[in-house]
This record gives sequence, structure tokens and C-alpha cells, in this order.
Amino acid sequence: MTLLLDLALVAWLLALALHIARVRDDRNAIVAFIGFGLLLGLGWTRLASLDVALTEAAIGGGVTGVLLLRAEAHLRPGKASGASVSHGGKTLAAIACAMVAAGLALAVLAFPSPAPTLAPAAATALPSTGLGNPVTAVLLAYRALDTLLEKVVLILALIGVWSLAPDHLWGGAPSLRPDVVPEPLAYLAQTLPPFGVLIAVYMFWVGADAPGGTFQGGTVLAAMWLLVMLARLRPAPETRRRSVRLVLIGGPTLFLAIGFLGFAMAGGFLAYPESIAKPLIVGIEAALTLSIAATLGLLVAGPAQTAPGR
Amino acid sequence: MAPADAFTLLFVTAGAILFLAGTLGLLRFPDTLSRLHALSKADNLGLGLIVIGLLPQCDSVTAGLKLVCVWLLAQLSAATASQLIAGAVYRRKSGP
Amino acid sequence: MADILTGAALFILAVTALGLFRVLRAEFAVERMMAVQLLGTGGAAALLLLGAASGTGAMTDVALLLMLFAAFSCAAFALGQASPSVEGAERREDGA
Amino acid sequence: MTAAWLGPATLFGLCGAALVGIGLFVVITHPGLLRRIVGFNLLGAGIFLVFGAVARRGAGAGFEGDPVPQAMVITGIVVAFSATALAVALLQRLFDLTGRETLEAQPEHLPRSEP
Repeated sequence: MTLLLDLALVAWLLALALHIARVRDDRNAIVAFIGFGLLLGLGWTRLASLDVALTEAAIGGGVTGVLLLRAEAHLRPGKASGASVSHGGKTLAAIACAMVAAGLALAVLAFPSPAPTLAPAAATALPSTGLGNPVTAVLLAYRALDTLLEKVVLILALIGVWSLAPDHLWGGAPSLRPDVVPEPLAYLAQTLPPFGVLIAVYMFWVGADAPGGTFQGGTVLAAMWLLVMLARLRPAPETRRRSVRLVLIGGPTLFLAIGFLGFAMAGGFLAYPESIAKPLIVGIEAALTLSIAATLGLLVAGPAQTAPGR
Repeated sequence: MAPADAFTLLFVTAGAILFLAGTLGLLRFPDTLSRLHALSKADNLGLGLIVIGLLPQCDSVTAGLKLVCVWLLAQLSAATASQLIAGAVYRRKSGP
Repeated sequence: MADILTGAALFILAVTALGLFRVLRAEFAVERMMAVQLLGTGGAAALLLLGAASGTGAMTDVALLLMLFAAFSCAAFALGQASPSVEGAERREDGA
Repeated sequence: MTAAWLGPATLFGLCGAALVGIGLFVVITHPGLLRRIVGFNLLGAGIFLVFGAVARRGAGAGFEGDPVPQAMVITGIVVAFSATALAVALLQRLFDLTGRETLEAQPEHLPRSEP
């Protein structure tokens, strides 16, 4: 029965992907992509990666979808049917892509058996962190450097997005304002965020011992913030505001500071003393959750569109 | 079969049938509004029945509470989404 | 019992997918918004059933998040739909 | 061997390979840049699925999957999102300046000066 379920999921994922590739209308493709993200979240649970399933449902199905939908609405007025690639070129591209896919498929089939794994190593080191969720332990203890660098990438991407604003708008507020806000949406924006914030705090809190954690919690918070901004209950903040920038870099800075403290306290960069490893990790996670929420939300909001007020 | 399992089976089956009904409505009904009606009613009731059916299988009160939360969230989002879609349909019909 | 619950999840997913492709082919763009709603409810139901079948409580959390983001995406879609420029383009598209 | 063949790891790994192919095709052939961004995301999803297959096969020590690739996929999804956001912002700026959402040269369409 589970085999049938897996086969069906794979078939639907591929069908949706083909639909995205073939359909003419961009909006239709984006809606299909949101569906694809939600379905892929289901697929990840079949691979026993609940942490990834949560992230995929939140980012793939939710926040990316909103980003693309807003872009589509922005680009719609000038929809020009650009000259598409010639028929021969398309065939050639299809053959090349099929070959790449086939090569990758062969690699999947030729995975060594027994599979190499770091799971035992992660398991033996887990007690020293005081955490119960191995994925959180990998993200914030064994491979903390990766996570730290990823935060830097996020901030860099945000700086990249901001710097696309014309010079005189630098430091101003991004504009998420739609022309019309339907009444039910305003209602949703008032009722959903309390729920969402509760779910985000819960996600963050169980992350130490069960699937969940900073990314999932942060994404939920970002989505709720976006909903409030989209429904015009709160304006988007000016990007030059000090508080905004402090929240953005607060998480990575705390992470880095504790990382350097590791030299003094545990003999290495990003090493935690065993006795207080868990409180340290949870503290870093709390600050990171807020930073991630702010960064993701502002990434979707885009570059500044109104001049900064004097 | 334990009574709890029989209860689960009954409600899950009913829920699955409602999902089928919702999709049939979606495939067969002629216009947007009645399709919307079929979808929002049947799917939410279906999810509700499945949640009720799974409650006896929960091993803790928190797990049961979370199940109910999923359903509440579905209620909220379905109600709003239906309103939004219906509003869009209405605007397109009457025109600005 | 686990097999029956998995079967029910498969059934609901199948029915949902059927509706999904019907909605994605719909001639009115508004109806496509139902696709996400459909997948949110159907996916959440399937996840709850699978979680009960395998005894993983955390599956409920995934269902919770799926529902939350389905609602969120619906709202975003409705906003794009409501802006006048889109509605104008929409009518042109339908008239064609 | 047959059990490994039919397991979810292999199935979703193959699905990932196919998604990479489809995503790459969209990125190469589609004229619209927005759709190319969607294709890029499909491609990413495919690669992550292959990683997921690796993680699932690495189950051991009481875990249902190898946590290291799983953590890498989570990091990857977030980074892919930030890249998507940057690409979308670039595309919107291109559109504001030239009124086009494709990359072909259109000599008659001179860029408007900045407002």
C-alpha cells in the first residue's frame, strides 16, 4: 500500500512539473507551482524527513508562491510574447535535459550499498548537545559554520534586493499595498496571525527535540507579517530604520559572538561548553528565528518604493 | 476489532466518501459558484469527519488538541478562501 | 489498521489530484485558486491519516503548516486577482 | 535488492532526477524570465529530492534518515529562496526600466530614463 502511495505521489509531482513547463499562462504555472510545493512537502514525509517537509511546505508552497504571484502581477501589463526558441533548438534542449536526468537517475540507481552514513556519528554526539532532534543538532552544533554562512547569504541577498531601488528611494519603505483589499482578506489578516504566531513559537520550541526549529518558525512568522502588511493593517517599515536593521543582523551577530566565545570557553570557534550547550543553542535559535522572519519578509517585500520620510 | 478502531474506520470512510463527493461536484457542476459550494462544504466536512475518526487513535491529549487545531485552521481558511473566490466571481460578473 | 488508514490517505490524495487537474485546466483564472485550497484540505487529511498509520505525532505539525500556508497562498492569490490591472487583462484573456 | 529498488528512497531519487530534467528544460527554452525562475526552483527541488534519497538510505543509529544531508537540504531550500527573491527583484527592475520581461535585444525599445 505504501509503495502505491509513493508511486502516486511521484506521478503527481511529475505531472504538475510538466504542467508548469507546458502551460502558457504564467499565473497558472505559479498556482501549479504552489500546489507542487505543498505536494512535495507530503513527499518529504515519505522520505522520513519531517524537518525538511515542514520547511518545504512553508517556503516552497507558501512564501515563494507569494513572491512569484506578486512578481507576476507586477509584470502583467507588459506581457509580450517573446520569440521562443526554435523547434530544432527545443528538441536539442530536450535531448540534453533528458540526458542530464538519465545520468542523475543512473547515479541514484548506482548508490553504493550499504549506504555511507553519518547518522551513527550524529547519534553518539547528540547527548553532548542536550538536544533530541538530530537535524537541529547538525544545523546548530556540528555544522554550525554552514548555518552561520547561510545567514550571511540571506543578508547579502537582502542587500542585493534593496540596492535595486533607485538612488533617491534608498532607505525608504517597500510597498506591498494592493489597490483593493477584499474584506475577507482583512478578516483573515486579523484572525490568522494569532494562530500563526502560536504555531511559530510552538515550531521553534519543539525544534530542540522533535521536527521543527528556527527555519520553520521563522518562515511562519514571516508569512504572518506579510499577511498583515498585504492587508494594509500595518505599513512596511522603512528599510533605513535602525530597529529593522538591528533585528536583521541580531541573530547572526549573537551566533558569531557565541562562536567566538567558544574560543575562550570550549577551545574552538563555534564550540559550546557541554554543560550549557542546550541553553546556548536555544538562545541562538530564538534570535535567529526573529532574524530569519524579518529577512524573509523583507525579501518578499522587495526594494524600497517610497522615498524615506524626513 | 476494538470499538475504538471500528469508530475510526466508520468516520474515516465517511470522510473519504465526502472527499469523493466534493471532487465529483467539482467535476460535474456547471458553474463556478456551485463548484465552489461543493468543494468548500464537502472537503471541510470530510476533513472534520477524519479528524473525529482519528481522535480515538491519539495517545495523548495534546495530540488530539493539535488534530482539532488543524480542523479549526481549515475552517478559518476555507471560509475566507470561499469568500474571496466568490467575491472575485461576483466582481467579474457585474463588472466595475 | 495501518494499511487501511494508508489506503484511505491514498484514496483522498487520488481524489484531490483529480480535482486539482480539473481546476488547473479551468477556463476562469479565479477557479484556479480553488486548487490550492483543495490541496491544503486534501493534503492535511492525507497527512493526518498517514501520521496515525505510522504513529508519528509530528506528522500533525506538517498538516498544520500545510493548512496554514494553503490559506496564506489563497490570500496572496486573491490580492493579485483584485487589482484592476489584472482584472482588465483577465477579461481580454477570457474573451479570446 | 528488490526491496531497495522499490523503496521510497529510490523512487523519490528518480523523481528528483526527472524534475532536474524538466526544470533545466524550462530554464533553457522558455522565453519568459519569470517562468525560468520557476524552472530554476523545479530544478532545485529535484536536486534536493536526490539528496533526500541519500539521506533516507543513510538511515541508522535509531534515526530514520541521515540528519546531515537533511540539514543541508534545509539550508539549501532557504538559500534557493533568497536567490529566487534576488532574481525576482532584478527582473522587476529590468521590467521597470525596459518594459520587457525577456532578455532578447530589441533595438527599437530604448530604455526609459530613470523617473
